Amino acid sequence: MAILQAKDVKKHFGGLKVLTGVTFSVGEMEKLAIIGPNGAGKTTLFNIVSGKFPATSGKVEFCSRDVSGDSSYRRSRLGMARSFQITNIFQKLSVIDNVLAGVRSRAGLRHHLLKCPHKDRKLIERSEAILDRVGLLDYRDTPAQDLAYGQQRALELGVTLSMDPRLILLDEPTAGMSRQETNDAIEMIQRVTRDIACVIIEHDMNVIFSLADRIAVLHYGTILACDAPDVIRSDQRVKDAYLGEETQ
Amino acid sequence: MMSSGRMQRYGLLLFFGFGALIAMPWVLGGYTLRLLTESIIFSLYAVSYNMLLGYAGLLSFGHAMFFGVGAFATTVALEHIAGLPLLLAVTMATAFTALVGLVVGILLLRVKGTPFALLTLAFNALFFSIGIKWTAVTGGDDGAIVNVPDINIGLIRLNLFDGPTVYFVTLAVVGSVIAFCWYFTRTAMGQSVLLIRENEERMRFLGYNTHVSRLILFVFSGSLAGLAGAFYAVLHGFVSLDAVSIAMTTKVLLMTFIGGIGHFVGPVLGAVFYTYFQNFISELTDSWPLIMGVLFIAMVLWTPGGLAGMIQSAAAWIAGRKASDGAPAEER
Amino acid sequence: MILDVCNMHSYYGKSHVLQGVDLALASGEMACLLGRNGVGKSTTLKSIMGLVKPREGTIRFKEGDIQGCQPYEIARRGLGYVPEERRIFKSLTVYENLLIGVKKPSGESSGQVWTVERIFESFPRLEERRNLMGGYLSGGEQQMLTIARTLMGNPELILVDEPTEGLAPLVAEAVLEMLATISATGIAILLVEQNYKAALKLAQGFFIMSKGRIVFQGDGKALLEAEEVRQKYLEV
Amino acid sequence: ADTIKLAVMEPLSGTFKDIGDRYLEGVQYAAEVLNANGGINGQQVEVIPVDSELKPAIATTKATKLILTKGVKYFCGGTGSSVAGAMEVLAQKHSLIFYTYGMAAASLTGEKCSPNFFRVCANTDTHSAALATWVASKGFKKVACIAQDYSFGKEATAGFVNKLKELNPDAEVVAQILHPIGTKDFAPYVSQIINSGAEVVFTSNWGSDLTLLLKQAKPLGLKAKFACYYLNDDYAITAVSNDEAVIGSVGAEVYMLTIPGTANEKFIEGFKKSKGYYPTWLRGKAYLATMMWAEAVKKAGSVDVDAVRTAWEGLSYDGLAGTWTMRACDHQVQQPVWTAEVVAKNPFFKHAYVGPATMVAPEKINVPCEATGCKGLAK
Amino acid sequence: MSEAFVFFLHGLAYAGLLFLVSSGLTLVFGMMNVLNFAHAAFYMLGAYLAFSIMQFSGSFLLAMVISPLVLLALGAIVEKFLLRRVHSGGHVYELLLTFGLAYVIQEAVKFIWGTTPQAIVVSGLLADTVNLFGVTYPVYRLFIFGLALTVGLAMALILYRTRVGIIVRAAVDDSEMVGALGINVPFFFMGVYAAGAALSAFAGAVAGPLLSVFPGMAEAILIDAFVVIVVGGMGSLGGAVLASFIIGELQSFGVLWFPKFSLALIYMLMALVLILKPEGLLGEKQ
Ligand SMILES: Nc1ncnc2c1ncn2[C@@H]1O[C@H](COP(=O)(O)OP(=O)(O)OP(=O)(O)O)[C@@H](O)[C@H]1O
Ligand SMILES: Nc1ncnc2c1ncn2[C@@H]1O[C@H](COP(=O)(O)OP(=O)(O)OP(=O)(O)O)[C@@H](O)[C@H]1O
Ligand SMILES: CC(C)C[C@H](N)C(=O)O
Ligand SMILES: [Mg+2]
Ligand SMILES: [Mg+2]
Repeated sequence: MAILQAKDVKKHFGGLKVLTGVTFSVGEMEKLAIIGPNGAGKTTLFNIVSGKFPATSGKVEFCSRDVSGDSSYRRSRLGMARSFQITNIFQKLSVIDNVLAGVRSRAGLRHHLLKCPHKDRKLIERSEAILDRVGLLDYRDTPAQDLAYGQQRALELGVTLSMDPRLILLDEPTAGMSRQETNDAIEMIQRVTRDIACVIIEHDMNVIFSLADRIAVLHYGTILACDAPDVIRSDQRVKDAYLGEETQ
Repeated sequence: MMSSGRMQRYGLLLFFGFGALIAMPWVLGGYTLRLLTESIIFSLYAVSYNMLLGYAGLLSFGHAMFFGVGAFATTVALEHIAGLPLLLAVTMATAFTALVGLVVGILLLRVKGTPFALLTLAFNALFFSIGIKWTAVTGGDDGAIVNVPDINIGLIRLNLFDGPTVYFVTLAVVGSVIAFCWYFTRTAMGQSVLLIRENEERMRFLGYNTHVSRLILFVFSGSLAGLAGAFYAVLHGFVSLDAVSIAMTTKVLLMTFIGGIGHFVGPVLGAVFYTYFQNFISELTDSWPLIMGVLFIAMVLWTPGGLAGMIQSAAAWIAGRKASDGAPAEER
Repeated sequence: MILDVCNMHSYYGKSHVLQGVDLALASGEMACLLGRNGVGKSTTLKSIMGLVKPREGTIRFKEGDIQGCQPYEIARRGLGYVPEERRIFKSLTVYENLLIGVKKPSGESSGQVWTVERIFESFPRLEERRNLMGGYLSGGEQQMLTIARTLMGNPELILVDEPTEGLAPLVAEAVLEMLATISATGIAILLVEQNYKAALKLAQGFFIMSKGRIVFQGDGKALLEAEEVRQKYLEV
Repeated sequence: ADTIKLAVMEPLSGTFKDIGDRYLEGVQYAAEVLNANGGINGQQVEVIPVDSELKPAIATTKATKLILTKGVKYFCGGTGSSVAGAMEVLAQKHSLIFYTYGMAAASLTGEKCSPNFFRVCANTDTHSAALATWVASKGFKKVACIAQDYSFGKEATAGFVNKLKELNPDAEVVAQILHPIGTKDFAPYVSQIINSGAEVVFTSNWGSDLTLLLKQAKPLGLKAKFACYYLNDDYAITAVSNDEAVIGSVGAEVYMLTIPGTANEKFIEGFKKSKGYYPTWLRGKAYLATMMWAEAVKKAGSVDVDAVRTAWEGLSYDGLAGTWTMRACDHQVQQPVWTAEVVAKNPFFKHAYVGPATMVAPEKINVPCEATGCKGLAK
Repeated sequence: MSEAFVFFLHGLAYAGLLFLVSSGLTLVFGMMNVLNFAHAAFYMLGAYLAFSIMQFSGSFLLAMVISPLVLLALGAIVEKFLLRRVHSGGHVYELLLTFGLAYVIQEAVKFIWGTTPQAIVVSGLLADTVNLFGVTYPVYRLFIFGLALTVGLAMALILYRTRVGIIVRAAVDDSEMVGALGINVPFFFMGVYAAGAALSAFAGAVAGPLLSVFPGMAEAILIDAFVVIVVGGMGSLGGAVLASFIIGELQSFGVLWFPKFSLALIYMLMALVLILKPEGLLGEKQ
């Protein structure tokens, strides 16, 4: 049973054909990695799947429902969450308020004119639980901008999780991290995505091979190959196009 | 969260503040009381403006269009519907302004930032030129007299020509609306607006329809300005095109800014200060706009937090520590 | 020595990030600055470039004192900077991004002058994207552009901050090779890199930083031999 | 004894400061003359200038202050019908008198007439009628009208057209143009007037709308003369700065420097001596109106508002511009309006200025009380 | 036919004036992303200076040259000592500052020159008329159009044929990085702002003889200039040219064809553009 399906997605920017027909699916609780050269269209694909902008043609189905025409806020209400390649949190707000934003959205407290989310114990508790999961509970009231880079990435993940999603899209979650931090991040991602589906973009093969159930290789706008990690690792086409010989 | 000691302090402050406001008619002279009444009305106007500027980060140069619509709608309602109770007329005017705000908002919120600022200005000019032409409603350049009826509460009739009466009515209605605005900033809706200013894209990916949020806020802020306009008409018993002029927008901008954007009480302070200060210096010199201008520039350059910011840092200095209020709504 | 940094101290507000950095680079040399996250590598580059004002120490470039100069003055003397965040001009096209970088070679021109044509020869991908807005480029493309933009200024020394971050393995390799080629034309390079294994193949000199100080200095061989240092400051 | 306080509500800052200043100078000179002659009923007159900023709300706020803190009962003003409208409300509420020497909208003494409001100047009906009389007397057949697109401009044009039809049924209005206030480029309008073949152009424009119209019309080839509300003004003529563009056109007003008679000569001399400039245009109007108010106070023998009101109603005042009579039914003064052509040579200025003034008698231009729309002044 | 031609000429002349007036605004907005509210005040100051220089020297040419130069210096000072200080606070503060500045200049002008309207009188050829395809037309109106054309071309050359344009646009994105590439960014910003002020003053000097010089002239022109840049697309030079032309002709033919709506036409145009293309005719999408 696939939770997410993309069918023949195409994206043209003017004359530039970035995606020329991408089809893939993600199963319930599956971890799919997307790799590919720079400029292959990975982030573009994320943008289409998450509804940041529409595809030129093709279809995106989420939970067996066609969401192609839906805007990003609708998709996220359905249980799709994404993180960003560049850290994208509420810099001036405290850590808990960052997470609370998603938690109350989940609870349907978006435009309520009378209720004060800051007073709602249940929401606060839920937010704290999420902070605990990403290891930021100690920084509860710190403004996000005062966090170290690695912690900001963790918060980015926390905000993504705050919607209690069924699928999360992670765009280069470990970019700019040292080996040590990267390893911590892998562990955390493994922990928090245990019972949800996940699509992840990465250039760090170490991350990919530790997390992914399946790997899709995006090249020149299409999926060149999509298979288990071991198969991909030994695929000559993938080596030529992307990995080079330096694979660990 | 506020500690209970702090709660108590706030409560005490509120209590005395309120008591002082009630006592005003016995303390102040007729004229100063009238200025105070006007300050309260302008406070609401400025608070509504600050909802856009301070909370949503929308810089508008067209707020007077709502103020004016509210004022003229009240006038027209009172003139054409015989026996219409005053507060009902004010409510109708506010609702009508909300409607206007909706239409304008749908058009204008398609752009952001500086283009938005510019377009609001152009719309303000548009409203003004409609006002000049639509003499049936506005009386054109001559303005229109407002037939302010007495308010009937059971056996009591309140005549709004009377200074203290109009003061109390304004204080009750406008004051409670201002209080509601304060509450609004802490509600889910108020907080969402704040977050959208911080990072709109993220909000969309958290399931918020940010366009709708912004539109709701715009309409809300507009209708509050309309309410302020309605009371302005009632207070003066007369409305002219001034009420929709760009000068009226300038005024709210100066008030809000001098008071301090981003602080809830800033605009209130600003409105009171502006009203009294202008009254004071315009008596000393005809070139008072020059002084206002220089003061304003000095504020922009050196104390961008406005009066509220100054008071806050002074308080922090006295307390010997940095004021750190837990509520995110108060920071900028 | 083309660059000579002596006892440099830099702060962000109250936090004392660089605590006396000493560093020197010969003309035409390619050196690599290594170290864990947050030890102050980027801050070192920014301090040299004048983007962060060091509070103490001397920085000499080509025998001239550049400490306290404005970034544009430093750049005009022949220093180039490739920032970690890339900082492509989003609303300018690729071509315009390159034009911004144009600067007459300072001092005696070393070898060929960089032109747009020469850049496009070296980075064909950029030529394909010539008229695209910088903001729409993919991460890798942006990285190429930011290096190319710096080259347009014909610098004598380039400070490059983590150029392979976010790049596909093949491209990362290509970029590093690119740097080697540039270095071969006589331009000195100070490179910040996480992946020291890759850097070993390219650079002549190595510096390791920890907590705002240089804790190791030597050539590739010395680094390979200093097992303990590597363990302590670089590896997991 | 106490002084009699008279507050002058004028724009004393901002774009219209010049107009406000001139009115104020007229009132101040009147007070000077009165005080030099022992005041009114022995009481000195104290003039309190109030900057109305041309904003009704500001004006009423400041007026309220004067009423509540200083007990001022007499107010006057000449600029901005909207200020008058707001002041009327205030005058009712606090029972005081407001008189105007400049606000021209006919409706102020028409539908909106009020017991506390006196108009001591021409209104759009009489002012237009005087110009229509001049146009009719010259026998022009094709007439164009151009006015600012707001109530004042429309009322003025309507008044003119009606009177002209009455006086000379042969005359044809070949163009009737309304343009936005503050128009910068009059070329398209001028071309329309040229195309209409008009021999004379009526305009009630003032401020930059008057000067730009005159200034731009000439180079575009418009030969027709203008019949203007406010061309008797040195201020407008210097702003045009092109004598050829104004010579031969005509202005109309209730006071002019060139009104014949020794009384006027003496007044001009005294004024010039005291102030250093001529009592052109607005200054003279404000002076005369204030003198008439003083007459009323004298006649009442007290400063009581009701007494003064009663005394003023029906009062005749023979100043230097003919006899002015305050009509009781609507508080609109009945007075002659003077017209004069602009000529190159004049004793006052180097530039062109109005020549000898001709009187248009009140009877010829008056609108009967029943036709004004005033429903009576019962308090 | 000849009637339409005359109205077309009217439109051109007014379009020329509109473009001159909005060029400085477009420049400063397009380059610095600052909506310069003081623009109209500079325009007014330029006109008054031109008036004084005319009185003093009698040469209009001199007035047209010196007045912008004075404003060039003033613009540089304003940028260096005021605007630059609030830059880090974001656009809101820049807008507020220029807004306050406009207020102060306006009052200062009244203080110095008084409130009486003044006239700049040109003589000789400029005051004459020419025969153009059978139509007698004032030279000065054609002169304005010619000047607008010249200014437009010069701006286009500088912005698109030199590096100045892209440098300043890049500096809006990330001025620190531009500095690190060897460019003296503060100097460029100062130059752009000063040039904007000079252009405004030039427009003021040129408008002087056609319109009069009076304290309300700034307010009168501000909204028009804003409408031009809204319709054209904020910061777009081509947009300003196009919008000036459309609005100029619309004003002129509007009087001929829809005399009742001549003012409303402009706003209707603006509303239409806003609905169909919120970023303006030639503006870039946000
Ligand atoms: N809005 C746009 N307009 C035009 N071209 C675009 C736009 N957005 C992206 N592109 C182009 O589409 C291609 C794919 O970009 P994308 O960001 O999806 O790459 P990516 O696979 O995520 O690369 P990386 O790994 O470097 O982040 C790039 O060549 C980019 O230049
Ligand atoms: N703008 C800033 N304000 C305050 N602190 C900062 C700022 N930039 C960096 N820091 C802090 O200074 C320290 C050194 O940062 P720097 O960016 O130089 O590290 P780095 O060695 O380049 O790390 P990385 O490998 O992550 O790029 C870090 O602890 C960082 O948190
Ligand atoms: C000063 C006058 C020319 C003003 C004009 N009479 C008006 O009522 O607005
Ligand atoms: Mg990407
Ligand atoms: Mg770094």
